[in-house]
Parts: sequence; structure tokens; C-alpha cells
Amino acid sequence: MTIQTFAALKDYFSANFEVLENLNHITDLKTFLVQQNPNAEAVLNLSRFAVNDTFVDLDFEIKPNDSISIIPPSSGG
Amino acid sequence: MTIQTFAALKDYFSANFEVLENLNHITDLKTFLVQQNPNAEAVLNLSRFAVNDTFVDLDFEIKPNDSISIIPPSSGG
Amino acid sequence: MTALALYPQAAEVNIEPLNALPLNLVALLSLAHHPKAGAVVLFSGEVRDNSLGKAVDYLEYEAYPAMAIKMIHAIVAEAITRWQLTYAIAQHRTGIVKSGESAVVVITTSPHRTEAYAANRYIIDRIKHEVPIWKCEYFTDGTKEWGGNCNCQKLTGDVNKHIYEFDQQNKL
Amino acid sequence: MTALALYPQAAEVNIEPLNALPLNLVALLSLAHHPKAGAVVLFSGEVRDNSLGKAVDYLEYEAYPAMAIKMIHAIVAEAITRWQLTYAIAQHRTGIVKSGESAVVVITTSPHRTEAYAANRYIIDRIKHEVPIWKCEYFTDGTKEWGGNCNCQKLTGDVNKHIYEFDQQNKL
Repeated sequence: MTIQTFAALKDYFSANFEVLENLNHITDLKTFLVQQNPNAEAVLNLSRFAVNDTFVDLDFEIKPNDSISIIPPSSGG
Repeated sequence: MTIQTFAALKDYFSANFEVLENLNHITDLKTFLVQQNPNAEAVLNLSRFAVNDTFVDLDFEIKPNDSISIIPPSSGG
Repeated sequence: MTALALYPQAAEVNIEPLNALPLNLVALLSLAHHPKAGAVVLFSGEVRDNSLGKAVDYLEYEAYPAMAIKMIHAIVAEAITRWQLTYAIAQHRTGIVKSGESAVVVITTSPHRTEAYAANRYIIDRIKHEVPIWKCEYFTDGTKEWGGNCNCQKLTGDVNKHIYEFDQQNKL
Repeated sequence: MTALALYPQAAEVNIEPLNALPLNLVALLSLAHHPKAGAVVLFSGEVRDNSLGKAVDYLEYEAYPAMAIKMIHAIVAEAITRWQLTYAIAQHRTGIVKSGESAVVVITTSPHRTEAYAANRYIIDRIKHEVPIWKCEYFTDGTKEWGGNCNCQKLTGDVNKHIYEFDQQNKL
């Protein structure tokens, strides 16, 4: 699966990267990313996940070719 | 006392006229004007009175040299 | 002289409350930028091409300037104090105003948006209910009619007591 | 062909939701006139020269266009339907925005003013809470900080559940 990160998340992860591990749900991806970079836990807890540009919950099932965007809290305006 | 009228009131009275009768309160002026033109009663009942450019109640005491404005309901905007 | 001295105190900008010429929304809006204002709200009341189902040709606004000017200044000043605005102005047309033209403009600015919206609504509601300005609607069929926006007296029983949409909003 | 056919259906005017260049409030406002619209409300969110007491040099806005554009279109369309607006647009800056410049503009118009104000507030609140746009504040002391306007998760316990100022207003 491919991952996109934005804004404050880019202080912890690349803007775009690939995850090859076998992860079943969004919550597993989140756990995996916290393991990769424990400092990112706080901002990951505040972030929304989108799969193929649609927001999903943590129990959403991921398919290997999904494109996942991790969206920190909005601060437009 | 001098009287100014505006908007719909000008269909019933001059824009500016003088009242020489001895009237003590605004309510007396209102009664006097209804006597002068009974058709104006409805719009006079909806109008505010101002003495020397300040809104007053019906029991306000009028002095002979007062300048009185009769203000139909606002319809600005 | 600090950097801040370069900026005017926008709340004090003096705008004529009545204007016999077309309202220049663009010029008025351009005055509203202020380094302390994060929120700018502009309201423009415009003439519609119909009123209660009849086709409107144009409106004509009459005002009693001696009272209207003072009252608009006072309403704007009160809003500036109450919501701590960085800037506020209101200007109303007099004379003939055609469909699609602006009859009244209100601009409010504040550091955050809640105050700018609330103050803007407060100013226009009070102007519409209280300020001695009247519109006469001229219809395309040749008839005319004095508008009577403020019907509060029917509900309050007192021509000097108004019911403001602004307060109604807050009560919901 | 009736007289009405001379006017565009303003609600359908297509405005790009994201703009990398300075927002042209004047041009956008000039599109908002409509013969059925008695009320025009414009909101401009502008960059202040300070944030939490620190002097701001400029902001930089990042967006995720693939989602942001679709979401802003959907929010505006929903507001048009809900409040039966004659016209509504929203446009947000990306890139560097300096103090006093507009970062976001929302314009709503409707026959009467209650709907234009309500819809305007609704659109800006949803944009600020939901749409993937982020600001980074660059301070005059050389430091920078990602803004975090939306703290709803602290109250709702769910990053996908927001508390809108718009609804709070209605509950007062």
C-alpha cells in the first residue's frame, strides 16, 4: 500500500512512501507507524485516515493496492 | 410647533406644516391629526414621534417651539 | 514610532452613513483590511426584481438625514464596543436604486469570526428596524407602494419596541 | 426566451476551490449580484500579524487538492440546497499568504438575509474543521509552527466527529 502524509506529519515521515508489511486494518497501520516513529504517536492520534480519498474509521479493511492518506487536523482559514 | 412628515405619511399630510393649536402632549397632537385626516389613523398608530430629533413616548410634554417629526415604520435595507 | 503606527486605527475610519450615489462596495471593502483582523464580514442588501410576487422596476429610498446619520453612527459605535471590532462601517443609499444594486452595506472586522458575524447582523437588524429610512417600491405595472419592513408594533404593542432577528437567532 | 434568461443561474457559477494566487475578492463579489438575491454575505479570513502573542511574518498553506477540491464543492452544494441560496462560492489560498491578505473567502446570497448569513457561517466552519488544508505559521523570530485549529477530537473522542460553531450558535 502507498502512504501519503501532510503538514506536521512530514516532520516524522516522508511525504510519500510504501508499506509492504501485511496489515489488515487501518488500526494495524497506525500501530505499525507508531512503532516506526514513537514521537509521531500524538499527531497520529489526532489524524484522520482516508483510503482512496475517502475518510475511513480505524476498523476499515485495507487492500494491498490501496492508497492511504493520513490527514492531520485541518487548520485552514 | 412645526411638524415634519415622511414617506407614507406624506400621502395624508404636507411634508412640513405648522400646528398653532394649544396641545400639551404628543398624544394630543396625534388625536388632533387623526381629526384632521381620519384616513391617516392606521399609519399614525404605527408611527413614532420625535421631538427635536429624539424619539419620545405619547405622554411627552410638547413646548410651543418644538420641532416634531412623525416617523412611519422604518423600511430601510 | 513603532511598526504599528503605519496602520490606521481602522475602527475610526469615518464613512458617511447615507449616500445618494451608488454604493462602492469595492472601495469600502478595501478599507477593511487590518493587521489585527482575522475575519472580515460584508453584508450587502440588494434590490430584488420582485416583491411579494410583483415585478419591481426600481426602489426609491427616502431618509430623514438629521436622525438617520446620528443613529447609524451610534449603532456602529455600539457594535464596535460590544464586540471589540477592529473596524465597522454601514452605509445606506438614498434616492433611486435599481434591481441588482446595493441599497445598504455593512462591513465588520474582528480578530476572530464569531464577533464579526454577530456584529454585522446586529447592525443591519437595528438599521432596518429603527433608522428613519423608507423604501417606496415602483412596480413594472406602474403602481407604487411604501414598504413596511418593520411590523414589530403588531407584536410588541409599542412603536418604540422592536424584535430583532439578531436576538431571535441567539434564543434558538 | 423570457427576460429571466438574460441572467445566469448564479448558484451554478463554477469557482476553483483552491487558488495559489492572491484571492480576488472584488472579482468574486462582482459575480454575486443576482436579481433574486436581496442579501449578499461575504466572509474573508485574513492573516493577522500575530498569533497567540507572537509576531507573524507570513503563513504558508498546504492542501491535499484531490480531497480538498471535492469537499469544498460538496459543502457549498449542500449549503445551496439546504438554504435555497441563489449563489454560493468558497475559495481557499494555497502557498504563502502575508499579513492582511485573504486566506479564504466565502460568498453566499439569498432572497432574505437570514439564509445568507447562516449558510456563510456553515460553509466556513465546515471548511475549517474538515477540509484537508493546513497552515504553517512563520514568525518574525525565525521559528515556525503548524497550526492546529481543529481540536474537536479532544471533546468528541473521535477524529471524524466535529463540533461546529455554526451548531453552537443555534443552540444558544
